[in-house]
Parts: sequence; C-alpha cells; structure tokens
Amino acid sequence: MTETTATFRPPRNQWWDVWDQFKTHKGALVGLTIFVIIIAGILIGPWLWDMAPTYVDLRARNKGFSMAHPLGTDQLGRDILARMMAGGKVSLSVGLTAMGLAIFLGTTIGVLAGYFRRLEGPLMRMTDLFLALPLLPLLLLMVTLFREPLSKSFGPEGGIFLLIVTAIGATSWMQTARIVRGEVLALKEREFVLAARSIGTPAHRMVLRHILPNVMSPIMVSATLGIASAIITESALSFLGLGFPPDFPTWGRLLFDAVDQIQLYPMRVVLPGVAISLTVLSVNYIGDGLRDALDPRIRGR
Amino acid sequence: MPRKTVQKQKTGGLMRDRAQPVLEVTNLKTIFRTRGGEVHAVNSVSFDLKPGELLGVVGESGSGKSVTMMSLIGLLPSPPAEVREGRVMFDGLDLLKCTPAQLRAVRGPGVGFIFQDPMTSLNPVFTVGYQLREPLIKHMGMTKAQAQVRAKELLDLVGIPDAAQRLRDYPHQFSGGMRQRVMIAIALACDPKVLIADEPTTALDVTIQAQILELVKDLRQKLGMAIVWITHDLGVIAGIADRVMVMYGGQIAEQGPVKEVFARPRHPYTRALLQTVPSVRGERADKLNVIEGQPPILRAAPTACPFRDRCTTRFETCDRANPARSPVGPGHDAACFWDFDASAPRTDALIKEAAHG
Amino acid sequence: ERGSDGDVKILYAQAVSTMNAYLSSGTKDIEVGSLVLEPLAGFNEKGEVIPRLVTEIPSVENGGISEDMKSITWHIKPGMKWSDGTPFTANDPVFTANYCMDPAGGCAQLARYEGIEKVEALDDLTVKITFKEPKPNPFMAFVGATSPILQAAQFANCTGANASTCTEENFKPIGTGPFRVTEFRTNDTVMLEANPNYRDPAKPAFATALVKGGGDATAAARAVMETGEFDYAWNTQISPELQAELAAAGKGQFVNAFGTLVERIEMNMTDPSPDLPEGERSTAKHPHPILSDLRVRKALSMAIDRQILVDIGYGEAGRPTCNLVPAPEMFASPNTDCLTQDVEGAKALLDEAGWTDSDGDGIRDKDGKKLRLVYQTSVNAIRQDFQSIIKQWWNDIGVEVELKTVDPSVFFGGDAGSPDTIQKFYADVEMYANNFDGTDPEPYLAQYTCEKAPNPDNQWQGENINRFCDPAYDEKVKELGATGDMTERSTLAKRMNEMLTKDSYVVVPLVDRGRLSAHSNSLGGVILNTWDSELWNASDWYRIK
Amino acid sequence: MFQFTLRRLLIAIPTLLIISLVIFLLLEAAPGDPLGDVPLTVPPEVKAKMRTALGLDAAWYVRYFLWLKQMFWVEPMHLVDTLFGTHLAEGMQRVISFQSRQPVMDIIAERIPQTLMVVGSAYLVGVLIAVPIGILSAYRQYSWFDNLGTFISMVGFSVPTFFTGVVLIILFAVKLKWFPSVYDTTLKVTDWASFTAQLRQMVMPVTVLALYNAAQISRFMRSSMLDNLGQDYVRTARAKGLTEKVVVLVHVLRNSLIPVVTVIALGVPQIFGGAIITEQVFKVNGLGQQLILSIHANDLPMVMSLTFIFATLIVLFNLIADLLYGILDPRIRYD
Amino acid sequence: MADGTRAPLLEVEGLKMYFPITAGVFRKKVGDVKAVDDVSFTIYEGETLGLVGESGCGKSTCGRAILRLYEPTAGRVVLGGEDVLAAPASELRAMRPRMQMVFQDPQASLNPRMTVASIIGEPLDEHTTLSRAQKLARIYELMDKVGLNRDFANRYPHEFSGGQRQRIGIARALALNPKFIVCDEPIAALDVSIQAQVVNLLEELQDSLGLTYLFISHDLSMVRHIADRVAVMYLGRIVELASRDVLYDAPRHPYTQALLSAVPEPDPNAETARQRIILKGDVPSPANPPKGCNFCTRCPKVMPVCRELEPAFTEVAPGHFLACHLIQEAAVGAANSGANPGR
Ligand SMILES: Nc1ncnc2c1ncn2[C@@H]1O[C@H](COP(=O)(O)OP(=O)(O)OP(=O)(O)O)[C@@H](O)[C@H]1O
Ligand SMILES: Nc1ncnc2c1ncn2[C@@H]1O[C@H](COP(=O)(O)OP(=O)(O)OP(=O)(O)O)[C@@H](O)[C@H]1O
Ligand SMILES: [Mg+2]
Ligand SMILES: [Mg+2]
Ligand code: NI
Repeated sequence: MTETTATFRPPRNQWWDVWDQFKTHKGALVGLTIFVIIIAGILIGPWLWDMAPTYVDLRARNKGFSMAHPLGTDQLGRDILARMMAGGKVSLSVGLTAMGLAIFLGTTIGVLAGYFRRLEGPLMRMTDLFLALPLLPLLLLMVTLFREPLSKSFGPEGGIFLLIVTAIGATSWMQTARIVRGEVLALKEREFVLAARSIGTPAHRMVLRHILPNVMSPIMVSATLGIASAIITESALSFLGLGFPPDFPTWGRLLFDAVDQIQLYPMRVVLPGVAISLTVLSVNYIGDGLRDALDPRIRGR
Repeated sequence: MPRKTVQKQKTGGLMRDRAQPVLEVTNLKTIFRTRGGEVHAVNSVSFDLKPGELLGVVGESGSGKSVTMMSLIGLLPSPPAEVREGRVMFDGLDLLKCTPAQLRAVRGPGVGFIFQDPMTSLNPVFTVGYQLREPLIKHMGMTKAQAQVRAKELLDLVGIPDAAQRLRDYPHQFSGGMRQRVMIAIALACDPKVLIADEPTTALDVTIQAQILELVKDLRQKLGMAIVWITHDLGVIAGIADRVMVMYGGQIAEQGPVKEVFARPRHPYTRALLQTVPSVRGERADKLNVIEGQPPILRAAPTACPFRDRCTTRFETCDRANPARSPVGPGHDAACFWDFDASAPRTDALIKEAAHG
Repeated sequence: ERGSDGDVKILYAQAVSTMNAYLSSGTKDIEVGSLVLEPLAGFNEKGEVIPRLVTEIPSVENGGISEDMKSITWHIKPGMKWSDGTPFTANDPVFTANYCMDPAGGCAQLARYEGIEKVEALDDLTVKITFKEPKPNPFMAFVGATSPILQAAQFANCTGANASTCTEENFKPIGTGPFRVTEFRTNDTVMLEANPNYRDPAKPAFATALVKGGGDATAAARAVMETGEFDYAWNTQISPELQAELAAAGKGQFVNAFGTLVERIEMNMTDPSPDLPEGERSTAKHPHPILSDLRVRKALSMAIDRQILVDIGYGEAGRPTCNLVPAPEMFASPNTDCLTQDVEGAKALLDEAGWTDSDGDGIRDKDGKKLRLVYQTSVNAIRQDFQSIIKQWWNDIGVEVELKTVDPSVFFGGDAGSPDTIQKFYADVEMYANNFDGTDPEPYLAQYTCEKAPNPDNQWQGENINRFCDPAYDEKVKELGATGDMTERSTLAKRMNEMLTKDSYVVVPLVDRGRLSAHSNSLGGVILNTWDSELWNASDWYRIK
Repeated sequence: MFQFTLRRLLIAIPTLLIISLVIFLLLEAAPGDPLGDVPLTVPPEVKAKMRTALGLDAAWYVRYFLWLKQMFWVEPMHLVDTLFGTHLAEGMQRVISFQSRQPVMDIIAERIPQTLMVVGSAYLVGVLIAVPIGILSAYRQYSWFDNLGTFISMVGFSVPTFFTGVVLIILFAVKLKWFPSVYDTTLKVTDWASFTAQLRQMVMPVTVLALYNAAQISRFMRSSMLDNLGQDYVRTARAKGLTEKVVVLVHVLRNSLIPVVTVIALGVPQIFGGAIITEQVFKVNGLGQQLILSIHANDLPMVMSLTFIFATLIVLFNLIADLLYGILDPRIRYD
Repeated sequence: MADGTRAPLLEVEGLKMYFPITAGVFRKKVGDVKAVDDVSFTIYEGETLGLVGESGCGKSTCGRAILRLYEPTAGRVVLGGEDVLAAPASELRAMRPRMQMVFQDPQASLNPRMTVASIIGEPLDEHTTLSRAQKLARIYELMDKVGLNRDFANRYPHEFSGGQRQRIGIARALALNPKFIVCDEPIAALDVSIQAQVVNLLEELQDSLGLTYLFISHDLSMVRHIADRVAVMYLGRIVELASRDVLYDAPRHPYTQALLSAVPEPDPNAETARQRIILKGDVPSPANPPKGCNFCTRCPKVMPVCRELEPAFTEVAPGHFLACHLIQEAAVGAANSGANPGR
C-alpha cells in the first residue's frame, strides 16, 4: 500500500487548480485580456479622459477624430470617447447583472423542475407562459408599477438600473431553464446522487453540491449568449422610456441612434458595434476556458 | 521475434503448423498526445497470428490491450493518438502505410472487430438490421434484399431467437448479452480472416458468458477464422485460447501456448496474476494474493522494466534496462531478467546485453 | 387626361388601418381616406375654406350663414356623382352627420359635430345645419378631411353599434374623391384606381395609386430620395444633416409647410412630488414649490436658444417661435421677445427670485432646497436631443435637471392608471407638440381654463395640463366664445396667446414645426397643405415626363 | 405515444386557459389606452362616448369571457361557415380589432403569407446553412474554419438586426440598386418576372434573419456533433470499413440531429410571431409588425388574440419537440 | 453463520420492491416491474451475506430498498432493533450513519467535480459538527485506513485507478462508523488484480471494525472467498440460501447448479474437462414473470408443476433455504398436496 508517512499538502483551494487550467487555454486568455482591457478602459478611462459624456458643446458638433476629441463628437458635440466609456459602464453592468439574474432564475427553475417531479409540470407550464407573454406590455407594466417606488428608494439611477436588470432578467430566463431541466433530469439518475442520498444529504444541499456544479457547462453557454442579448435588449428598453435617462449613453443606444446616420458618420455605428461584439466574443472565449477549467476531468489531463 | 511452431492442440483442431501468419505486427508504437504530455500506450509490441488460431490477450486495465488492437486498423482517434512506428502486415499489405481506402477495404472483410462495450458500440438510432446490412452492402456487393437474408442468417448464427423479427428492433430493445451477440454478428458479417474481440464478455454475467463462449467455439469450428480474444478473465482464456499473450505497461510481458504459460509462467506479473484469482472450486484461501502497487504511468518509452516497482524478484538490472522478450520454452517467450527455475537472475545473452548496455 | 400617367406610389411610415375617417383618429387614416371620401368643403394651403362639392362657401354676406350664427346652409353642386355612378344628394351629408352623432357608434370625429342641434336636407341639393348656440366658426362639420361625406346607401346598415362590423364598407367606401379602393390590406397597403365618375373628367392623371405603410421616417425618405422606389413619402421628419445628404442624391425633393403645430415646454403649476399622497399629487391643492414663481419660469425660457434647436432638430422644417398659436396669420401674435437667448438675464432673474448657489456646487438653492427639475417627454430622437441641449443650458444657469422619457403610446395614451401620461404630469416640466384642427384657435385656447385642469375627480381627463388657473383668462375664454367679429376674435386670441406665453411663461413655445414630406422629381403638382389632408390635391398630381 | 400526445393535449387546455387569463390581465393592467391616438383636441366627454362604443366600460371579467366566447365559439363557427358555406355564425360578433374595426382573424389570415414567406424561409435558410457549418466545425474542431465559424456566429449574434438590415439596404438598395428596400406584399407570383421580383425582394430580409438564426443553430449543431463524434458507435462504424462520409453524415449526423431538431422545432413559433424589427426595417408588414402596431395602439383584442395564438403555438411546438425526440430517438418511448 | 450465539443485526421480511408501469392518458398503473418480490433473510452481526445472481435479477434494488434509497412496496427491515422502513424522514436521516453503501461503479458513484477530501468529508458535514481541522484529521485517518495516500486528498476521482476509486467509496461509507454496509458489486467494475486488493481491504476492515456486510456480486468466486453465507437470487426472488461451503459444494437448486458450472477456471486442463450446464434463452422480463416457478422457462429439470405453482421458500436442512419443487417434493414427499395450497 502507499506510504502514509509521506509529506502531504493540506487541501488547497480548488480555484487555484481552475486558474492553472484556465491559463493553458489560449483563446480564454486572449478573451480575458480583451475583457480586462475593456473593463479597464471603462473604469480607469474616465480618470484619464475626464470629459463629461453628457456635456453638450454646440460649437463642436459632428467633429471627426481630433486631439480634442479622439473619437470625434456626436450631433450635439458630445465627446464620443467619453460616451463610449460611460456607455460601456452601463451596458456592461446591465449586461452582466441582467444575465446573472436570468441565469439565476433559469437555473433555479430548471433545477427545481428537473429535480422535483411534482414541480416539473407547473414550472414548465410557467416557462411556456413566460415565453408566450407579450414583452412590451409586460415591460410597460413594470415601469408603471415600479419606476417611482424604486427610484424613491434607490435614487433615480439606482432605481432604473434595478428596474432594467429585473425587466431583462425576468424575461430571458426561459431558455436556460429548459436546458438546465433537461440536464438535471439526466443527472438525477446518476449514481453519485444516489450515493449522496445514502449519506442522508438533504435535497437543498444535494442540489448545491452535486447537481449544480455538473450543469455548469450549458449554463455557461447560456450566460455568454445572455450578455449579448441583455446589452441589445437594454437599448430596446430605452425606446420604451424604460431605460436610463435619455442623455445617459449606453452602447446599445449609441448604436441605435447612429444607425440612421450610418452614411454620414459610419464610425459612430462601428464603434459601439465593435465594442459590443468584442465584449461578447471575449466573454464567449472566457466561458469556453472556464468551462474546461471547471471540469476536473479536462483539467487533469 | 522468434518464429517457433506452436504445439498442436486439441481445441479448435484447425492448427496449421508452419502456416504463414495472417497478421504480423512488428515493433508497434502508439502514443497519445495529451495536455499533460505524451502517453506511451503501446511500446514496441510484436506478435503474429496464424490462420485459425485463437490468441488470448490478458493484462491489467490500461495495459494497452485495446489500444494495440485498434492501432492495427487505424481506429484510434487522431489526434490525440499517433502510431509512431511499426509494421502491420496483413495479406501482404502494410496497414500502417496503406491509403485510407485500402484500409477501409480491410476493415470488415479482412479484420472484424468486436468492441469492449456492447452498450455503447451500437448506434442507438438505427435498427440492428440496418447496422448488420451496412457492411454487407458495402463490402459484399449485396442488394438490400440479399443483405437482409444474410443478416437474418447471421443473427441465427449467433443464436438470437426469432431473428427475422428482431432485425427490426433497435439496440436498446436487446439485453446486454444479445447486444454483444449482435456485435459479434456485425464483426462476422463479411467473413473476416481475423476477428479481434475486445473483452466481449466482461460486461456480461456468467451464464450469458458461458453461452457466448460456446458460440465462439462453435463459430471457430464452422468458419475457421483467426481470433484475438482480449480479456481480464484468465478462466476464459484457459477455456478457449490456443496461445496467450500477457501485456503489461504497453508491452508484451509473456507469450506462449496457454497450457505452457498457465503451468509455468515465466514473468513475475503472470505469476502474480494467476495467484490473485480465487476459485469456485477447490481449496479456499484465507486471504487473496494481491499485486501491490500501481501500474506505471507511461509518460515516456520505458528505459527500465515497467514492472519493477511491483516485482517480488526485482534486482539492480531491472532498474537499468527494459528486458527484451526472449524464448523460455517452445513457442514461449517472456520479457524478464529473472530465471524462476533457478530462482536467480538469468545468465543468457539477454541479461548480458542489458548488463552492458 | 384621366389615367394617362400610370401609377403613383405613396409611402406612409404609419400604416393605414381604415379608410373611414370616422372610425379612426390617426392622421394617416384620415389623409389616405381623403383620396376617396371628400367633405363638402376643404382648406387650401393658406388655410382658406374652398368649395369641393358645393357651389360656394357660405357666409353671412351670401346668406349661407344666418345672422345669429346659429345655422349654416350648404348648396351642393348639381350633377355630383358617387363613384358607383349614383347621384350625390343632400341626404348623404344628413346621413353622415347622424352616423357620427350616433352615441353607440364611437365616432372618432365627434368633435367636428359638437353643438349641432340638427342637420336637415332642405331639398336634394341643400343641407342646413342648425346649432344649439351661436357658432362664430361654423366651418366644422363637412369641412376638411376629418369630416368627409359617407354614402347613405352604402352605410345605411352601419350605424350605431354596427359601425365597426361593416368591414367591407369601411375599407372600400364609395366616395366622390379622385380615387376608389381596389384592394385594402389592413395596416399594410391600399391599392386604388381612378374614380371613373370623378367630377373633373380630366383628372386624376394617375390611373392607379398605391399607398404603402410601415417603416420609419428615415426609411420612407430614403425610398423616395435615394432609391426612387416611391413617389411621395409622408412626414419625413429627419435630422437636417440627413435631409441634406438625401437631397444630394438628386432623385427627389423635400417640401415643407407650416401649420399650427408647436413644440413647447409646459410648466407644471402644481406640485408633482412623489412624497405627496396619491390623489393630491399634481393637483391644485399644492402649488409648485419652484415653478409657481413667474421669474423662474421666465428664466428657464430665457436660457433657451430656439434657433439652435431648430438648426439641430428640424432645419428647413422648423422655425423658432414664441407663440402657442403661430398661425394663421390673423391669430398669430407678433411676440418675438423669447427669440434671443439671455443667459445672464436668466441668472439675474433667478438671483432676484432668491435662488442662489449658496454652497458652491453649481446648483442654485433656496431655503435648503435645490433648484432641481424633472423634465419629461416622449421617446423621439429629436426630443431627446432637445432634452440634452436644454438640460445643458439650464445647468448653465444653475438648475439641476433630471431627464425622463416615456413611451409615446403611454405618454399620449391618457390611461388614468399610468403615472406617465401628459395629463397626470408627474414631472416639473414636459415637452411635446400640439396643434389645433382647422384654422380657428378658439377650442384650443379654451383648454386653459381652471376647470379643465386634469385631476383625480375627472379621471385626469382635462386638457389644461399645466393646471394654469387665472380667472381673467377664463373671462377671456367666455368672451371669445361670444364674439363673432373676425378682427375682434383675432385680437382676443392674440391676447390670450400672450397671457399663456409671454405674460406667464406657463407654456414655453420652442419651435413652430412645419410638415416635411418628400416627393420624387417626377411627381408634379404637389402642394403641401397643413390645414387639410396632405393629399388634398392628389387629383392634380401628374407625372413629369 | 398516442396516449402521451393525447394526455399532453388535454393538459394543454387548462394551461392555455390560464395563459390566456394571465395575458388578458397583463394587458388590462399595462398602461396605455386604446384611445391614445385620439388627438389631444378631442374633449374628454367625446372620448368617454367612444370608449363606451368599444365596450371598454364593462368589467374586465365580462370582457374576458366575451373574448373567450368569441375566440373559441364564434371564430371556429365562422371558419366552418367559410369552409362549408354554412351560416352558423351569422349575426354573432367576432373578435374585432379596435384599431381597424375588422375581425382580428381576417387581419391575421391576411398577414400569415408574407410572414411565413419571409421569416419562414429565413428560418429554413438559417437551418440549412447552420447544419453544414455546425457539422464541419465539429468535424474539424479548432481548425481555422471552426474558429472563423465561432467568430462569425458570435458577431452575428451580437449585432442586432436593425443594424444589419440598414447596412444591407444602404449597400444593396441604395448603392448597388440590386434589391428593393420596400417589400411589396401585394405582389402575386404569376409568371417568371413576378417570381424573380418576389425573390429579389425577399433576399435582404431573409439574409438578415437567416444570419441571426444560423448563428444560434450552428452552435447547437456543433456541440451536438462534438458530443457524438467521440462515441463508441462511431468507431464501430469505422471498423465496418465505412467511408468517412457515411460515418459522419449517416451515423453521427443522425444522432446529433436529435437534440438539434428539437431546438429547431422550439424555434418555429418564433416564425409565426414574426420578426418584429426585421419586418419593420424592410416593411414586410407581417404578424410581427401587426403585433407591435397593435401594442402601440393598445388594440387589446388584436394583441390578446395574437399573443394567444402565439402561446398556443409555443405549447404545441413544445409538444412537437417532445414527440420528435421520441420519434427520432428510438430509446425514448412515451408510454 | 447461523449459529445461535450471534445476534441478528438485520432482519428482512417479505421485502417487495415493485416499480410501477403506468400507461394511459391519466397515467393509470397497469402493472409492476417486480424487481424484488417477497425476499426474506437475516444477517447476523459481524458476518457477510453474499447475494449472487445474474444481471437484472434485482440484487441492487434489494440492497437499495434495504437502505431505503427506494421506497419499498412492502416488507419490514429491522436494523439493530429499529424499523428502517417505518421511520419518518428525520429519524431516517439520523439512522443513516449506521448503514452505508458501497456502490457498483466507483466512477459513477463519485461526483466528478468534488475532490477526494470533500467526497469523504461529505458524510461528516452532514452528520457531525466537527471543526475544519478535526474533519481533516478524520479524513486523513479514513484515507490511511483504506490505504490511500494522504497526498491524494486534493485530487479528483478521475485521477485514480478503479481500485483507488473504490477505496474512496469505501472510505466515504466508513466515515460515520457504520455497523452495516451494503456492498453493491464493489468489484464488478475493477480489474482482477485490483479486485483482490479491494476484497482484502473489506475483509481487513471487517476484522478490525466488526462490520457486517451484505455483499452483492455476480462474481461467484469472489463471493465464495468473502461471504459466510450466500443467497442466490433469480428474477426478484431468493431461490437458495445456505452457508458458503454447503452452497458451493452441494448446490441444490438447478439455477445455482448452472451458475456454478458456468464459472470458468483459470486452469486450461480443468477447463477443457469441465462439464458445463449451458442455460438456454434469456432471463424473462421482471415486468412479466412466468407463471409458477420463475426459473421454469430456462430450467433443465423443469417439471409440469413448476409451470403451475410457485415453490415456497423453505428450510430444507438447518440453515439451508430453498425454493424448488424438485427438492421440496423429495423432502416433503407426500405432504406436498398439503403444503402447496397454503401458498
Ligand atoms: N484517448 C486517449 N487519450 C489518452 N490516453 C489514452 C487514450 N486512450 C487510451 N489511453 C491510454 O492508453 C493506455 C492503454 O489503454 P487501453 O485502453 O489499451 O487499455 P486496456 O488494456 O484495453 O484496458 P481495459 O482492460 O481497461 O480495457 C492507458 O494508459 C490509457 O490511459
Ligand atoms: N427505477 C427503476 N424503474 C423501473 N425498473 C427498474 C428501476 N430500477 C431497476 N429496475 C428494474 O428492476 C430489475 C432489477 O434491477 P437491479 O438493478 O436491481 O438488478 P441487479 O441484479 O442489480 O443487476 P446488475 O447485476 O446488472 O446490477 C431490472 O429489471 C431493472 O430493469
Ligand atoms: Mg480495453
Ligand atoms: Mg446492480
Ligand atoms: Ni414604442
């Protein structure tokens, strides 16, 4: 038998292993680098380039690239660089949180539906219901009911942020729920779940410890796609008056506003478009890497 | 590799002395490229197979039995697998050098393969009949109707009752034993010269296993093909094989006629293996013998004996060189520096070479 | 010659949902309907009433209008025919009036028939309308595209509750206009052909017409100006730069004309604070804590440079204005004092009103309260630009501004349950555009009386959304209602306009918005008319060869 | 299987009733008023009268039951009438749109052709290009083709259709003048010329939508193929001496298509839902555009009926997806 | 062994586990898969009862039903005086530490995303309030006990060989000091040389900790090695139960005889000489077992009575239980007409 006196390490935080594996995934590293650059640009950028994104300068309308305005100005003379940075902050935080919420809801509902037989029928019918609900009236209703109470308790921006995030999250979890449910149904029959049951693990810990970690990979895919749609949906929401105050830039809105003028000022369309695509791509690759890294079977190889 | 005649045996009764081997493998090396580096799964394996012969292959899990056989007809996924060197002569054709089309022509009519796991080796969405007809239509040039007739015959042959009906069923509608028989039928479809059976009965229980063993004996008599039978179960080998090949750590540890090897094992691994198995008959030991330790991790081609860490008769030469196979009896060779008859290191050319090199 | 010029294609960014103006209040429906259905009289591009199916315009002089202003008599041109060949008689207008005034019908143009006691046919060619009270402006019923004449025979079974079940009739009405419908696809396309019985045998020049709906203003303009797929695009309100860009393609041209549509900022005279209990918010109970002060309102107006707004948002299709009633000429006040921006003056005014920046954060305050306003409007690219610019100007004079946008269907929807309607006005200032129908501003100015303020008791349905309340103004409204003399009416109206704008700054007009439409270079005869349907003279359109 | 279908269909009835009630209540509660379009100049009393005429003053449950009756009793009878020339529904009120005062079902029927034509063929094209791309990128995983595929589908997914649509219009309608920018719904295909005209006007909207659909489906296809390429039965197929083409396109594809086909089936209701933005950009005026118009106009009967039909399709296609799974995968049998 | 000195630890009486087969629109129950059908036996403290039989005959189901991982249809299971099947959920959870299970497939029964330490530690998390350090100490202790290097604590299951994985499963089962362990084919998935390691380990642990095993396997030679008494199952029922030596030396049920004869010997000479009883046909479906004796469809010695009457499970010799008409006829003789109607 093996030596028991050999030196040994105490259990090490498994996130180190994850990171070690993650580092070996080239795409993921590139993705992470780009993502970090984007985040840094958004967070640190405004310190270096401290022009207010909402500052209207009517003498400098529709300017091209210049020293004063590296990315030019828009039709009201607002600095596009500053707007891109401010917009990124909003878009990314909305995208990430809304995606987080959608994933949370979808996963919860999917897991409950998959794990508890009795809940499956009602929950899946509810999923159908949400898929069928007309989005626009639902969103408008949400604004009507919650805009004021929320902005009262969290300030106008915080309140609207919450509202947007909930609105997007609450209307985009269905796909995830469906996928997760399918996976859970299969996982439930696996023997290690039975093994945990023989130990007396109660249902909630069973789900947290044994089911959830094993449905990470489809969740990760949904998450990647979720960010993209959340960023786009946010811009759609502002056309319902549900978005942030109208002078508040977001990537989605910058893109939409510029589309009409695409012939005159193509760069104004390209910039936010590229920003969104880059974010989505980098998140996608990070997701790929993370999925591999989180799977100890792949990690060990 | 020494080409010695194998003693004639009663079983099968189709031994052909001095016959040309149908399959001749020389110095086969297969590696896997993985993130953690290369895995040398098969190292310089050489063996041959004569027409009508049943070669048993035993060895611990992971010793490279399946990989060796799959390398022969290029069935390993590549990447990560890579056949580094070696020569596989079949019917005058080097299977490692021929074109994919030539290789495809060999698979099926030349070499039939029964895979380890009958549960997953059949395509779940096609009927058994379809899967049986496929090679018939492709290789035997049959029409669909002809193939259907032949498929029914094949199922009858492997002893599935009500064959005509069952052709329309899907694999999941068969029990494990029946699926394994279907796999055998597929492998036999084109009357292969060589049949490679990779642990065809491991997943089955004894009564079903007994049925299949009977079937194979039967078929061999009827069709006269050469068979490679991979298994862990020494009992099975004892029952059906003419010759046995013991693999360890990607190499052949010992090879020889079944009775010879079982009676006078010349490799410590074979010896240990034979001792671990309890029996349903005879004396019952108080404690089972075990082979202590772990099989080697094949990160590189071994430069020393791969079994040395678990060997009871290890001595310094074992750490220095990897023993080559050398004859220890008629048609019997082993890769070990220890002489069990003398209970001392060998004294012949093999050890001298190693001691110098 | 009729039908010689082939096909004309018209693009409406909003799709047409019915041809019957009485069942829809959408401009697009009314205008496209006007190709088929005609009123007795219409307006020309100058806002003058012109005869269509009648011999002349009634007046007191020619006896068409009674001395007491309680009745008006129309004389139908002899020989008028419906498109199915039957004669047009006085019966038809009478039927039309009854059709709309039927309480179960849900007539969308009921306002045009307000105050009518009865409509009768004196003979086959004479119609007389009697009013309950004297009507200084009797050109409501049967005048303009909003009150066209339906054929009694066709709609006989479509009165009252049946109005909405007559799909075939509503989509393919028989009319007297230059065209008749051949195929109608709801909210999509209307296909028309020349009316064989049109009164002028040489018109219309086009044999067929197609009206397509959908898309947005930019796309519509593009289809005429750049790709040339369409001959005419309705309401192509796009940014001036884009206008220039599209015009450069050389396929068509923009036409514009000014009417009474004014983009304005409305000041809330009551307190919209969410801290107030529901039911008291934005009601007369609580005057606005900041905007109740005239000096603040005036300062806010002074900080705005209207010309810049026009340049950015409308270009040729707009002009700065200080008036609520910018047209017609006789009702437009000469007031221009707001046209020059005066930032310093605005600051001084705020100082004077006691709003000073005591803590140096750039925002004025008074008694510990910040000068902070919520500024709402509907979702619309130009409005959002305006919001941003005006916010900047107001920031410059030390006012903090929070912007808010609302979906137009909610904002203008008037749903008492929603907090975001213009009527509820749960904001400090709001911006939108409004106009009045026809040429008479009386009903429009009459909206600003005290009792018309929306409040919980009238389910927030009033039109005086500023909650402006001045007894002197209410007096003037009464006076105007009783005045028949045109010059007197004009001075009164100008005065009232000034009371709302330059005297009180309750309404802060910004831009007099014209109509902007586009037509291809090969389409001739287009004259844009803001007083009536844009397609008012489609019978005169022709192909330039 | 039949039993299963029947059971699911039976369950679908209460489900749909509940869904319809929820939708109705949602539309009731949502802000907006069918009279929102009425000019601000119209006095409130007049508006009140118009409201009564629309039946809006009745309590919500009365209107809900009225709608139920019209939808499930009158409309089917009307359908029977038009099909067989009977007069069952004579004199009964059908579901009428507030906006156009036309029976809602007639409008929907009028619009289905163009929606199916454009959105449907876009879906078809999307699937047709997604499947081979998915197969190839899985078969050559991590090759340049696979990486390019990933890149394009990710970009395709993250760039909204309002952007791609306008870009196409500028390029192909404005600059090159190859295709019209406005879709003509009245075009009837009678001869070769009108057929090419129909094709030409479909090219751009179909491209935009197909790109978007393909981006998603190809991802599913790829991962499904990857799952199956490593299976043991693939090795068996190769061991039989089958060509790579047969191995991949028959054995692996058939297995990989099972999950993908169900995903595709689940996407079909979206076709009937229309592609709101694309229809708008190209003025296709299909069901999606009608829905958005009706929502903006607060045309409750229209929105209600459209969403309900949509819900029915979703429930139905959920069932179809499950059934397809059972049919394609012999291992799954519904008792 | 069934000597009276040992107290029974586990008593199983009339255990039935039917899986319902439902059909129809309203999912009406139309039948049962009789995976375990009326099984009774006793296990004494410190002994090992082997349970053998072919695949699908209900061995695993039986083991799982005893531990109440399934809710059995009927029967009584008493473990150390406590009724397992009647206990409410909370009590059952409290009972879990006393009865544990080692699973058939060591790969499948370990969560691939948990480290060895957390897998072994899971029962400790659930049932004890040890501190982190204490827990770690206990985990190491267990790893030592089953012969796993402490260094492996951070590894994941896939990084181990089958035998090592099974050791992890055993360590997990031992974590709470159980009295009784169901070993559900713990060696079936392992390679011969490793099988011996695991079996030795189980034996060692039994000696040092006084464990009681229900050892499920279809490997008859291993069962012979480890079990004290052996029960043979066929299609949901126990057909023969006797002490090991009796069963292997003189099997009396035709199925047991066939089973034993089918086991191959690793001795070429003996192998060629051996007489096998080759059974014909496949095992019938447990959803639709044949009438009469379950084995009648494949039995080489089938008699007409077998197709009609179900044989009773009776004690034909001290400690030797059997369900077969052949023997019972001989043993009970003329009394058969009196004995059978009772059943
Ligand atoms: N795809 C692969 N990637 C990496 N290594 C592999 C792969 N397939 C097999 N190996 C390695 O090759 C070696 C030989 O494996 P092989 O499957 O031939 O063993 P075996 O003797 O057939 O064992 P078993 O009895 O378990 O079937 C093992 O060490 C295994 O880990
Ligand atoms: N959850 C279940 N639902 C329905 N039938 C089941 C279920 N679990 C097991 N069965 C059936 O019960 C019978 C007994 O199964 P069990 O797993 O106990 O067999 P076993 O003797 O352990 O076989 P093996 O040796 O292959 O593990 C089988 O026919 C199986 O199909
Ligand atoms: Mg193998
Ligand atoms: Mg089992
Ligand atoms: Ni909107």
